[in-house]
Amino acid sequence: MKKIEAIVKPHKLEDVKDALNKLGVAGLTAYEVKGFGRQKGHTEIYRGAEYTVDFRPKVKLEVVVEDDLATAVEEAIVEQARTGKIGDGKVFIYDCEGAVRIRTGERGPEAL
Amino acid sequence: MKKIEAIVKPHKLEDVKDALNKLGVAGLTAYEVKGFGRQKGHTEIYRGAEYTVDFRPKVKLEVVVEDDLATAVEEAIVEQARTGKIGDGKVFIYDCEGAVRIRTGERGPEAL
Amino acid sequence: MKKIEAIVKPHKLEDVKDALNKLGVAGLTAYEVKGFGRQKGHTEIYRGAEYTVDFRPKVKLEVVVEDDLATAVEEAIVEQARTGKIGDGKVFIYDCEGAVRIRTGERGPEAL
Amino acid sequence: MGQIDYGDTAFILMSSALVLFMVPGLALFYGGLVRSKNVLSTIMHSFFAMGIISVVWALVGYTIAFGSTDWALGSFMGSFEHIGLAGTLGEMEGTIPLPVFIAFQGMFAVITAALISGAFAERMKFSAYAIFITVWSIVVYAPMAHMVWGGGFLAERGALDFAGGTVVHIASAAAALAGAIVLGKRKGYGTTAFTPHNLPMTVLGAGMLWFGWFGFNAGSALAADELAGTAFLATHLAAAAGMLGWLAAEWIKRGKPTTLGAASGAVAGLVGITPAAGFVTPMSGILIGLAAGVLCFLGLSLKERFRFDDALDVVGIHGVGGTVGAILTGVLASTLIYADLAEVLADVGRGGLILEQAIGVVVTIVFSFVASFIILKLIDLVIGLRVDEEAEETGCDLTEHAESGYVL
Amino acid sequence: MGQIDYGDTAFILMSSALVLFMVPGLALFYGGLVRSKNVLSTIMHSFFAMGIISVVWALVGYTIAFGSTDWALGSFMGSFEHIGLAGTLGEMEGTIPLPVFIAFQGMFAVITAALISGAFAERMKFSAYAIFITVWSIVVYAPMAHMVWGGGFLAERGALDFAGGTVVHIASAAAALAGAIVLGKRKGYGTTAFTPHNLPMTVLGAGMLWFGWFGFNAGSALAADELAGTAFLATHLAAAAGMLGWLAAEWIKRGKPTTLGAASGAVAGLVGITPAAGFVTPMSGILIGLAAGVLCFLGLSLKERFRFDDALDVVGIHGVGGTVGAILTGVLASTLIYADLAEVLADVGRGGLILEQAIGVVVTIVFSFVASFIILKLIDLVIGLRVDEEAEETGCDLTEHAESGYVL
Amino acid sequence: MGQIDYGDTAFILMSSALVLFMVPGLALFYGGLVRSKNVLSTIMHSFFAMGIISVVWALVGYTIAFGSTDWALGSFMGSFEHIGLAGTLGEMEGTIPLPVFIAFQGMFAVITAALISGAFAERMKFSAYAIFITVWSIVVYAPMAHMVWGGGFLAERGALDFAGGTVVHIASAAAALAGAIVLGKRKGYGTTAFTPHNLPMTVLGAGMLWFGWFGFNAGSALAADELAGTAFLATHLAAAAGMLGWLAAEWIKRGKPTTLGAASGAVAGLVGITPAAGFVTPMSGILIGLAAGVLCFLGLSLKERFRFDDALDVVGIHGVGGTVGAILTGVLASTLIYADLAEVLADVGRGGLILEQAIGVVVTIVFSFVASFIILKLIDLVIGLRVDEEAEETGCDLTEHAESGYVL
Ligand SMILES: Nc1ncnc2c1ncn2[C@@H]1O[C@H](COP(=O)(O)OP(=O)(O)O)[C@@H](O)[C@H]1O
Ligand SMILES: Nc1ncnc2c1ncn2[C@@H]1O[C@H](COP(=O)(O)OP(=O)(O)O)[C@@H](O)[C@H]1O
Ligand SMILES: Nc1ncnc2c1ncn2[C@@H]1O[C@H](COP(=O)(O)OP(=O)(O)O)[C@@H](O)[C@H]1O
Repeated sequence: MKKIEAIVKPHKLEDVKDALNKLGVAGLTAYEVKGFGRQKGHTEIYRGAEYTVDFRPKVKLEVVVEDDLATAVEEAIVEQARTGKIGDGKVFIYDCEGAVRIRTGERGPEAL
Repeated sequence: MKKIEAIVKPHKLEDVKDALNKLGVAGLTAYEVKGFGRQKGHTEIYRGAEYTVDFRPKVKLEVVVEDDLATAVEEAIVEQARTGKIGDGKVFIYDCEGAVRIRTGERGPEAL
Repeated sequence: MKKIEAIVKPHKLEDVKDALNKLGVAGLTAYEVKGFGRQKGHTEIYRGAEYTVDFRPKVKLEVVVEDDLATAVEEAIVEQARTGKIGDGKVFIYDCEGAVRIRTGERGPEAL
Repeated sequence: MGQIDYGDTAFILMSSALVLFMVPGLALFYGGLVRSKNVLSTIMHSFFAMGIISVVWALVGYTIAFGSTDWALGSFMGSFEHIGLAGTLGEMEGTIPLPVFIAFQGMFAVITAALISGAFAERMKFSAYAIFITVWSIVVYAPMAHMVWGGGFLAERGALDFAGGTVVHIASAAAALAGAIVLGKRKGYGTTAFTPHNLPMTVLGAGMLWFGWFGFNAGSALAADELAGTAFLATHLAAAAGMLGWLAAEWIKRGKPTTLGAASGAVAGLVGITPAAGFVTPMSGILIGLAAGVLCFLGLSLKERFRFDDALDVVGIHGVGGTVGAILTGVLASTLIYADLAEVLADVGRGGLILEQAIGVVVTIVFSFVASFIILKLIDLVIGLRVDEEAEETGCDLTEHAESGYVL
Repeated sequence: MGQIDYGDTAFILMSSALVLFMVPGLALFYGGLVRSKNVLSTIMHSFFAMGIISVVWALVGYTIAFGSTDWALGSFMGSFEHIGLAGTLGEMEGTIPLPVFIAFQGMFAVITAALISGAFAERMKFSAYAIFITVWSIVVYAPMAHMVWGGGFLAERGALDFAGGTVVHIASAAAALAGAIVLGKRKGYGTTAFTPHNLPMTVLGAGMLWFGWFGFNAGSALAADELAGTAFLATHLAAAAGMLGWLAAEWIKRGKPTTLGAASGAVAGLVGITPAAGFVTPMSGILIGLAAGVLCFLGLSLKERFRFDDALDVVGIHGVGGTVGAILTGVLASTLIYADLAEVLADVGRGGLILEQAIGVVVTIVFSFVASFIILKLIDLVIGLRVDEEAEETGCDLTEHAESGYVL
Repeated sequence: MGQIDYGDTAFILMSSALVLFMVPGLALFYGGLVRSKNVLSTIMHSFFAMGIISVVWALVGYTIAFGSTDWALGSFMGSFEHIGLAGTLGEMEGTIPLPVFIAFQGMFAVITAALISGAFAERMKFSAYAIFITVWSIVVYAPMAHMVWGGGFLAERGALDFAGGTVVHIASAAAALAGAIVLGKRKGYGTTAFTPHNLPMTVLGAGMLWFGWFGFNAGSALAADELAGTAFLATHLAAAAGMLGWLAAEWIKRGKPTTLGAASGAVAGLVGITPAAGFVTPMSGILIGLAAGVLCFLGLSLKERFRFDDALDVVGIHGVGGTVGAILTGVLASTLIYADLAEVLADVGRGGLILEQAIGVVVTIVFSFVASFIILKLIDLVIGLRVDEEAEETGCDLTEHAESGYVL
């Protein structure tokens, strides 16, 4: 199995989820993260003092899929999350050695 | 070393942590995530309009252990986190190539 | 490529980020987590009742880099995040099989 | 010149403080309803009104609203004799010192301007907002107050508006409607979920509004007398019944009674009772509240039907509620509370009174809507009303104010 | 019929507003203490009481509490002459218009019902809650108010309860105890940590309560006179001393003074002074506050000893504090403040007075507990009191109201 | 002995409640500005003052401030005749019962102590804080109040301070400066970002302060008369203008108007008008507010220039604002509002009056700074002022109070 992690702009999460769902991905996990990258940060002002904040709000999503679905998933994410502006994010692919569904104890691709 | 990631129901975190601790796991890391899966979401109503929320609150925990502990950890998680109802979550296993304890610089299994 | 994950004390994030940036790392992702480990937790008191909280606030950061940068990154993190006190955290290294920049579709090391 | 009564003065001073306190209440009521990236810009809309409108009121608003009717435009606005509060020291308004009346009325000017902002949430430039409410308060609010309360033509015709059903609620709702139309919809409207980010904040705001509204309505008696007492009780019962009406409608139509529904319904009831508080019996407050609660709930669908993005439902609550209240004031006004009513009824009959109320509503809507529309278009031409797309995505807190609401 | 005094009327109008403001204060005080998934349902308990109890008060509560004693059940409840507020317009209560008194007393009915809800938090069905407080307010609260304040039998016997130590605090605590027992413990009680999710919210709530309590206690003088003044000062000092007492006890027993302890202690002191405020000197307020602060802190352990899940400590704070206050009212009541006391002391002596106070406490506990128990059991039979297990796990905000407290 | 006026009494009772309400307002104003790990300890600073200072005021503070001047130290402190409030029942202060005056003044003692804490945030031991404000209130505040309001030597000299520009704001700011210096900088000061964790909380706090300040300033008329009315209006306009002044300065210097700027500017305006409210016309309130808003904004840089860590800008806002207000009171005091001024001007002229104001400022700064410095050093010697490094990193909520602010 492959684990695909994607860091995307927060307002793209819904679209990505819907696209993956259509591909037959039955589950995924998402959470809010702070991203540092080429997209520059911003300045905040409190009581006359300026503070530079380098991190941008992003959403990270993780999905484990069977090997043969990996490319389709990757492409779907790229397609949905792209705005063409800097800071659109990344997709990373990792190997996943095992999976278990807690409820049933099913293992491997069955567990997804 | 193996990295074991588990996505569980939030109120199961304490039990899982205690069980792993008894197994001799000295440390772990947890955080709140939003899970999308077979367990259906819910509807929220604001000013008469209905919104469907597909994500459920879950907790993800990560623990890196020596290879021979991996199965026991996996089993303990499954045992503690199971309620038998849909949405109990998953356990995923990955390979971990290296570990360092920041405080001491110890490397590999020593670092855990 | 390698993915380096580090769990560090929250107030060290800025220093680590700056150090990695100097090393030529162009991006990274961070988020707040709760850590359980050797560093003991604390007690909270509400209406006369005592509660033990085992988890400590930590920050986790993730950075994917080309293989040859991995060691430098690891060292920089250890150097910046170390206070010498218990609870300084860990660095873990994983293999990363693929990367895509969503904005451009660039793949592999180009995407970082 | 009247003799000062210390009890009345104490009451109006405290009522003024209560009305002022409604403004941070409104800030939170609105602030909790937007997404967290816009919480400060939304709060700022109300809070800033406390600054600019108060000063504008002292400089010109008061004299336009309550200056002498005795000049060419006297039916529409007061003369400029009291510009910069000139000639107001040492004067009385009934049994209270004039400066107390000025303060009390100034708070109404502030909250009315702030109410509009619910339609502007999450996309308006702060600079444009600042200019808009300043101009609006001078050009729309102060003349409206004059027409209804300051001896202008609606007062002459006999429209009843105890504490501001038309002047405050309908006028602000009409401006909000113009704003929603001119600004256009928020990015993602219809596809993205615009759900409240902090409902406890909204409920706190509603509690502050309910509390402050006692100053608003009972204080409008300008004395601590029985009229203040019945207005107080009618106000309270209308708020309570508004909550129940909304919750019942919601429970039936959606299957759940919501916390936001309770808060919104209470505000709807308070809006509904505002024009009526000093003309109806306390028990009529229950009827008006119920009607406002149910009808405002139903009124929410207006924005879907007519497809304008009134982000925080100013039209649905203040427009519908104000109209319901104005009409029901005509229907339920009672000689038990308002002795002079006998004469009016003898004169034009109940039907005539209701008609007069309807005329008041229509005049207010038309005047405020048209004027607001023009002002907004002019500002749009000159400096632009709306933040750019990227700013809208990032959130107005950062782009307009360089601040973040929360770092929890 | 009395002559209106505008100063007194101003004061009671404002006091009524302050007491109303305690309810959102209580909503936040309680709301901050639960887990975030139950914040709205907990807030809703208090907020909804503002709606339903206010209307019920106008319809029947007032006449049961303050209707004439001159009929068969006059010792226990007033006659139904004022149903729907009939015959109350144009009347006076002392120097203030009767509608003002009705409003003021109505706020007490609201907050008393809301106080109970602390024992229901995190597991009660909203529909069951709505029915319970409605019935309770009619069947328990209004008669209690009649017995103590409306000329009923406790008033006749001479029990002293200035602003509601028995009627408000003990009555609600006894109902809360019944609720905790009938509902049963929250899922996970004893194993899971039920820690507050937002203590700043709780402290804000406590601040609002303290503020509003001035209306509650000083307003109970029904005049802006010296009695109101000493009651005000005694109330303030008792709140302050309650905080110090609790913090001291906590510092000694647990090693740390907590913010929640400061807030809880202040509330304990306020509860303690409630029955006493108009009978004791301001300095006695310090003693009562200290006693209430320390004893309520110790009283928290009651729920552990007797193993009931009084989620937000209604029994520990309002039950213990109310009882301490009622007894100490007997001990510390002073002729310096309450001239008529001389006669009472001549009659029955200090011991007799204290006994009378104790009788008032016991009657209240027994009556409210038994009645509440029965009402709850009946509701449980018919529609069920408690949400199901899964709902409890998900949180009542979503399952009962289809809302989320925060999306930060 | 005066005759009681119920209107005046109602007004001062309510004003006292409003001033008390400023304290939780301040707790939130400050609490929102720190990092979330210190939110409770910061809130506790203010909230705890409500407990300890209220009791201390009744025990000794009041008599030191308002006891007879007729003894050896009468120019500096009152005699001890009213220790424990002895001999205060049944007495009058003008037209209001003395206990009402005592309550009103006690609230000033509380908020003044709490104001200081802004300089202590995020690093002070709670035990040291508790001792400090207790001692400070007795040794600095009560004598200051005596000197200015209780017939002491500054009163004698003719310094004008209507509601506490020197006694409250300058005295607390001087103590804050001493605190910032003695405590030293927060760990990471200058390198880490100390950004506010919850600005909506801060804005709510500012709203509560604005609301309560009406009691503070208008209440200082001790009557519900025209003076109270003009003071009320001047206060409101100064707050409004303070906001505008700060926002304008900020918009020019930083390119953005901030929400925190609006809140801070309003507070600056309120501070500025405090000494002046009963001596100047309402329109002068606009001038004073504008000046205070702009100058306090500029005054923020003081702490950078002189490198002390006044965490929440007590010096920049209360010190600068209080000084601006005190001086402008001399400049703008008007016989239209304060008839007796004619005599003063005849006597010493406008220049002499301004000089007297300046003397008041200097005396207050020197006295409060030196005394605070000594008290702090003594406490530091005996038990230590500051939490240890690790505690500072973890946050004072956990280490000092064993609590967490939020579990959202
Ligand atoms: N090497 C990396 N490792 C982990 N996360 C990264 C890395 N580079 C970028 N990111 C994440 O991707 C986000 C977007 O990257 P950025 O460089 O701003 O824009 P783009 O993806 O358009 O080149 C960052 O905010 C960060 O969260
Ligand atoms: N393929 C997947 N990749 C990553 N996370 C997943 C995946 N499938 C499920 N999850 C996570 O597991 C949680 C539970 O899955 P769900 O399908 O609802 O129930 P069950 O585990 O009982 O089959 C989801 O909420 C999601 O967080
Ligand atoms: N085996 C592990 N797997 C995942 N995270 C771990 C593991 N061990 C420790 N951690 C993380 O590292 C943090 C620091 O570990 P701890 O044992 O407290 O101190 P130290 O790193 O100094 O030995 C923990 O809070 C936890 O977040």
